Amino acid sequence: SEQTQPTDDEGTSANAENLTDGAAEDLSNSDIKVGFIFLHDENSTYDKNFIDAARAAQAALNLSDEQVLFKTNIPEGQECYEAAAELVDEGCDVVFADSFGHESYMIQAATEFPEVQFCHATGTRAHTEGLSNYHNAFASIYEGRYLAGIVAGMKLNEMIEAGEFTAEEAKMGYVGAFPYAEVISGYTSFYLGAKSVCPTVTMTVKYTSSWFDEALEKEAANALIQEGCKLISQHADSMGAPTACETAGVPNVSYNGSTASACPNTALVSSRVNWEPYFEYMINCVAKGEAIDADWCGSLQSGSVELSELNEGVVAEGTAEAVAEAKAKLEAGELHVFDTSTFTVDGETLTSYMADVDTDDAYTPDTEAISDGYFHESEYRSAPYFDIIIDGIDAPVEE
Amino acid sequence: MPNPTPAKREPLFHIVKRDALPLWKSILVRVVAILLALLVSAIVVVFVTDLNPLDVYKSMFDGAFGTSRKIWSTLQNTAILLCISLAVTPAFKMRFWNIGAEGQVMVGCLGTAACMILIGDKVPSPVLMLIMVVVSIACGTLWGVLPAIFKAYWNTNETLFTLMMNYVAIQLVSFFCTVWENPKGSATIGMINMSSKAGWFPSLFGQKYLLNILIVLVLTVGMYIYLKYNKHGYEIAVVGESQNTARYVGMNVKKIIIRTMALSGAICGVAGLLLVAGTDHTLTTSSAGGMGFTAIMVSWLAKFNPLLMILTSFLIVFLERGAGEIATDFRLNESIADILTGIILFFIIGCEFFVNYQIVFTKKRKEAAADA
Amino acid sequence: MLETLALVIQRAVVQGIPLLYGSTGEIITEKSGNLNLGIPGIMYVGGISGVIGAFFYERSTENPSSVLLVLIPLLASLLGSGLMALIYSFLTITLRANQNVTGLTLTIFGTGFGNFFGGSMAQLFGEGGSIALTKTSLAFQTSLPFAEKLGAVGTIFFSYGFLAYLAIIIALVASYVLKKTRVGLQLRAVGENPATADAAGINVTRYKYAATIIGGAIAGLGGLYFVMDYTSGVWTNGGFGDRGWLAIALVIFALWKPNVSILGSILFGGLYVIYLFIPNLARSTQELFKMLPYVVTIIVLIVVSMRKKREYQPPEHLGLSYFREER
Amino acid sequence: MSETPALELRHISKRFGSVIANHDVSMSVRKGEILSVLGENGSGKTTLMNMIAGIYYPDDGQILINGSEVVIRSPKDAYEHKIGMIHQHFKLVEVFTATENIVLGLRDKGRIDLKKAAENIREISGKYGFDIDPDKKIYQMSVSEKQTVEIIKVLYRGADILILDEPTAVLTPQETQKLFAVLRRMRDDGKAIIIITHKLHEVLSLSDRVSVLRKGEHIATVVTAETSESALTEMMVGKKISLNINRSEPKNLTERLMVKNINCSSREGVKLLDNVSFTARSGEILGIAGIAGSGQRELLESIAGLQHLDSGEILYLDPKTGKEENLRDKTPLQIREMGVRLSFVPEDRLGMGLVGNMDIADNMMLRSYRRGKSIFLEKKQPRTLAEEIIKQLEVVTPGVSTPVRRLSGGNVQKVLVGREIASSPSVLMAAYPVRGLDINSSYLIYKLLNEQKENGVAVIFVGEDLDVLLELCDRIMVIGSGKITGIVDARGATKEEIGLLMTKTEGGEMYA
Ligand SMILES: Nc1ncnc2c1ncn2[C@@H]1O[C@H](COP(=O)(O)OP(=O)(O)OP(=O)(O)O)[C@@H](O)[C@H]1O
Ligand SMILES: Nc1ncnc2c1ncn2[C@@H]1O[C@H](COP(=O)(O)OP(=O)(O)OP(=O)(O)O)[C@@H](O)[C@H]1O
Ligand SMILES: [Mg+2]
Ligand SMILES: [Mg+2]
Repeated sequence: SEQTQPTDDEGTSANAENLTDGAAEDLSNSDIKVGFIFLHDENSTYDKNFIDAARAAQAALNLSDEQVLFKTNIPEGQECYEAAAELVDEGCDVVFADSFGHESYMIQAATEFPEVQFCHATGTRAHTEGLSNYHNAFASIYEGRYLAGIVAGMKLNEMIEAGEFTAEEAKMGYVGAFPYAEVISGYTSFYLGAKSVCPTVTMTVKYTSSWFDEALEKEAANALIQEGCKLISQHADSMGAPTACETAGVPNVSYNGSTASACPNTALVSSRVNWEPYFEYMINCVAKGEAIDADWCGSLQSGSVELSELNEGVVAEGTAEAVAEAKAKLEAGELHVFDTSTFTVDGETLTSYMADVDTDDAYTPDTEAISDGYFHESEYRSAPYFDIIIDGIDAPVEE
Repeated sequence: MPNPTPAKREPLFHIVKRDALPLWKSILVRVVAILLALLVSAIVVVFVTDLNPLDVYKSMFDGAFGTSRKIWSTLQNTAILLCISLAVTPAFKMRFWNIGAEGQVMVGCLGTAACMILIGDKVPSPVLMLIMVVVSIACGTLWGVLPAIFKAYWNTNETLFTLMMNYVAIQLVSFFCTVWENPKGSATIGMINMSSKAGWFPSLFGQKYLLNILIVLVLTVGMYIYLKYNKHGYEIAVVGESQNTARYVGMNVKKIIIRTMALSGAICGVAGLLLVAGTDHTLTTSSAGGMGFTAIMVSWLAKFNPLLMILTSFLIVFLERGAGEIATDFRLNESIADILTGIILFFIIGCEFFVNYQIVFTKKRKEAAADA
Repeated sequence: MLETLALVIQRAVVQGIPLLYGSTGEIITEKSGNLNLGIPGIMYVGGISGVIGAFFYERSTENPSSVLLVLIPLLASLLGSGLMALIYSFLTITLRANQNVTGLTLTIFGTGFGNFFGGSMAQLFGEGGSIALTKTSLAFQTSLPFAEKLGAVGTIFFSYGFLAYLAIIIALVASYVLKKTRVGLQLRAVGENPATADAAGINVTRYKYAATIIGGAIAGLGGLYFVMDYTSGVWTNGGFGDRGWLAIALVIFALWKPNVSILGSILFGGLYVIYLFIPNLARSTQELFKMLPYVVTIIVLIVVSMRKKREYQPPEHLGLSYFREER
Repeated sequence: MSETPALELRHISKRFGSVIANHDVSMSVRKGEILSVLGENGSGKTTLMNMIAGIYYPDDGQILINGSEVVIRSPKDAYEHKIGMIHQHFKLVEVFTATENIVLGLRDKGRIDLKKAAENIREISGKYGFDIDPDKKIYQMSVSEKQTVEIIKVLYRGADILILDEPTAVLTPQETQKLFAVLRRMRDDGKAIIIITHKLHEVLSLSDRVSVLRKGEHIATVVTAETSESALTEMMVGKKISLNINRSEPKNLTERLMVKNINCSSREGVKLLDNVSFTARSGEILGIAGIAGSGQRELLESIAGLQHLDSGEILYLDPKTGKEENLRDKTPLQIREMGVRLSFVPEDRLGMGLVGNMDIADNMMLRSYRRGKSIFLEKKQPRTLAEEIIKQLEVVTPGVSTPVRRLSGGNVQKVLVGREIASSPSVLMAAYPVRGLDINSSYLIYKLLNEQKENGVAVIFVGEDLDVLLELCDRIMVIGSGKITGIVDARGATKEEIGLLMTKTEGGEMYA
């Protein structure tokens, strides 16, 4: 896998720039057909984010409803393969699936229909599978979460100053779905963002073992609040945690979309991946007959990683400026989220970490991810692989 | 209590039980019910979507038969639903309300998946298949027998017992999904043995679902014969009609209850096997997908006749797939399928009244009297 | 420690309230001899009807009055779930259809109805996304103002929205009516032996209809509580989960007594969330803990059946339809 | 007596599917009169009364109360017309107390006051001489207690027109006399009373007039004082019949079944069989007499292996091997496999002996389906047997594949008795085998039982009609409250003697 490194690296940034120019294309005269497979429907914040992006891309490219087919509520099982195959039968040139668990079924379909392109969000296997028509995509959402973390840290500072609690009590809670790299990478970047402005902050994580369970997420948030967490964020898809926070009056940073309308008194900000750039890129490539990147990773610059508008009444003063400053630094490459000088593991600063980039059954670490003083997230493949529990974060570890 | 002579109020009509309706009439009643149901469904769809009902029906038809893949898929879904319906039937004939087919199928899935994951690469394929068959049947049987034992000995309410066993099974699957998760931390298993295909059912004549379909057809015929011509089938019928009579002629009612539920569970186990090894190649908490409940309807609609169940299971699958297609075509929420299925079932359930009872209008009665 | 305990109890109550509504409704229904397996569907419809009512009201006015914010969803919910129970009643009482099959169909229909409108209503009215009824839910969530000042006591007893108290009041009233009043006596007679009730001059059909519809409407409030209070006015498809089935199970647990059901539902609610409060559980172990409510139900079921007391048995005519001229 | 009848029926007809239960029936009852309604089983008596009580709705005809036409759509309407009915099958809620059952459906206003109601009930029972505990649950009551509750229910409501459908079937002669005294008092109060009974002597001693139904039609109404038993019988059956039973002298009496000190009790702990011992011999008919529900059923079921015993032995002497076998705690299947040929005609025909929804051939299979090694059912033999029984016993049915449920009571009974005899038993137990049979069929059954006896079968016959028991049996064993109160020789005994034995331990229960 060593040799894939440079290509991926280049591909990622190069394409991200490509896209901003080519976006406005009008494909209304082409007979291209695109199929989308969504795990849930618009009630899930996660899927709504994808569905909105697909609609936006459809509008931007001037495609008709007949050219863009949606299949919603497709579980992570054989149904995904069936859905993909049916989309192919209906003439789709490219099929996209939005959930991690869809991956093996998408690969199955890609193997069976080599003439059709299959794109999959959050997956990990495109760079090792060796299929020319199967592709992964993601975005450097850790940068977005880092910025959201800054918003959280500023809010904590404000509360400390107001005397609500001491700096030592500044603890955040995090409701995660599953303890795998995408989630760990997400909450670590969020934590590091907060820590960059509020050095004493700590964080407790609870997993729900479900991407979407209203009651579980709510109860997990409640339990965290009970344990003394002053601010909650989450990586799970229902409104459970934000509404628990609204009821309890605890500030909340959310994911996938703003929750300010449902939680006007506690929602701070939300980070999300904007999939529209990728969808436009993907569709344009197919329309032009160009190859799609095996691993595509959107970024702040490409417009793929976004922060929602700050909820003015709730965020601390000066937040907007702090966020803008950090964002500029991230875009310029002056600031790295996983800068090894900003965190320790078991009291030590990391100098080397072999990450598990290539999917295999034994989860063998295979790639050195730390160099130049920071952890190179999402460079060797689009999906995150930062899976280290750093000091200051209290997350259940199991063996 | 003063009792002024009450005004004479003849009821407009009254209801009487009727003798057996001739077959053609009883079929006619049901056909009319289904047509009415389709009409009402059309009104509902038009009401929520402003679509032309004909387009909607065409779309429904396409959903089930549009392409050869869809036809095979429809057949495959029918086969699995039919298999589970067959499973619940002997218990229902015995008036044992087993609404735990869902859980029994789930543990069947679990057993199959366990074999594929744990020994998939350790034993030769035929041995693996054999072990999978045995294990899945054993799991389903266990899940079926447990409530039966308590029913037989203590008359424990089986409806709720089996219902709760569904959730126990689902949590068990959830537990193992976490234990066997791939990739780590995701709590999903993903496709099992994707590269080696160990434990996957082979394609027959290039059709990967054909084996499933054939197995279920054999089961259907077998169940028909079992219930109609086998001594066990006779015992089941007697126990279902009257446990006292069964005891009186020396049937071991406890044994029959347990044995019949073992059979129900075993066939559910087979359904689990077909689902995991024959179609899904994975295990999730929604592997059974509510079919355990739908199967009850299939079985009841067919009056517990396995051959008729081919028809009723097909009807339900057609409705679901058709409505699913409407949802895709018109970007509606899939749940429209449940609404339409519900409406059609209401009509079918309700029309039984007109098969069994007769409404006698008072006026008609008077005229008849005058004629006489 | 005390505060954690208070929170556990509070979460148990909050989880238990929908179950309490469901089981009270089902008890009243079953007392009339109708085994309504459609309760899970009815609870979905109770929830979504309230959502629909609130949705239109919130959008119709800038300054909604808090009375109407409560009243409209409440009435809409009662109407929706009452209509569902009416469908069940018509099929099983008037048309004498099989109760199990009718109930299961009602559940399919009801969950479909809830998820369809919940999933696409915002879209149908051109908004998109999930429905969030903030103002309505605030009105429903208003708890007693002094709750926070009372510490643990306040948390345990006074921290709920009015629907939680209503659930307990309804359960107590239902208990009283069933046990002590003439109507209760006659209703029980209908469920035990409709032919006898009929011969005694009780209008069996009317009692069955009334009990089933009232029971359904009460159960529907469980759905309303869940979406308006528990999930803060946010509808999520399938969010209600299997609570409807647990409510039916609770009926046996409570031995057909709504007042016992109050404790039972809180216990069940606690079992639902207890694992969140046990530190250091592995994820896989958590999944096993989630089995608790179901396993406990099974154990109770077995124990009750082994004790074989006449009074612990379901109404004798439960699940059977009644036709006067049948013999 | 007033001119307008309290209740008048005009041209009433009622069909159930293809069965015509009543056709063009007209009759009336006056205030201060007791009317008996007489007819064979299935002649439509209950159906007719049920139409007055609002249980059934007539297809045709009119009902007049005090001279004006009324429509009775439901029991509630009947209640409003002050019609009270005591049904053939108890209409009581088992888990309720007596008081709760009695106040059920009353339309008093305000809160329900069970204490006061119980007071009233005590008062009424005191006045009429009943003994009842208002707070006792029905399921803990004996049959006669339940009957008492039914009667008090009607008294409590104060009906003007009272209908009693076979109220005496489950009462002892003494209890019957008490009831009749009450009824006479009510008649003198000006109430109109209709009573259905099969016992002609009761008809003659109690009623003022008798209406006779045959096959759903009203045959005649006569003044009781001007008629006789034989005239009534002829009207009922439609022809002159000589009713006698050819009882032969027992031959080759050998002991076949020895029951020793058996005891059993119900789930609630009530003693059902109390130290019962007796011997049944082959070549004789042993009659069992007793008030219904005194333990007859439990006794037969114990022998058949259907009842768990607390203690005691049931010994069977095998006629071939001469060996003794203990049948206690054996299942019916085990008994059969031991080679014991036991036939049993249970009291509850469709609930136990037969499967109502199966056809005659399939019901034949109940006894024989296990035969043969094949896993499949042998369907031909049962069919042939069914056809034979239909022919020999003159079963009225459209065919062998008609569900038994659709047959009339008498024909159902023939199917059951025919099947049990066909298995050539060595012990034949029959509980009320002529219940539901018309007079001709009854005598056919008596003949069949006698034939079995002559073939050396030990026959045990549980009956309710003492005259028949005395004529048919060789010995009569009397059972009361689960105890054997005496065994007498049927040839020398009298009805009074047996009646006395029937109430020996039970006597005071109902009318203290
Ligand atoms: N609910 C019913 N459904 C069908 N058939 C019925 C029903 N009630 C009565 N019958 C039929 O009507 C006829 C008259 O029955 P009914 O009960 O009135 O007789 P009866 O004179 O009261 O007999 P018994 O002396 O046994 O009480 C019988 O053939 C019976 O089978
Ligand atoms: N015995 C009773 N005591 C008190 N309330 C009763 C009693 N019976 C019924 N009710 C209640 O009174 C109401 C009216 O019922 P009821 O059956 O008396 O109607 P009704 O006026 O007689 O009707 P109809 O005109 O159809 O005969 C119902 O709500 C019922 O719950
Ligand atoms: Mg009768
Ligand atoms: Mg009235």
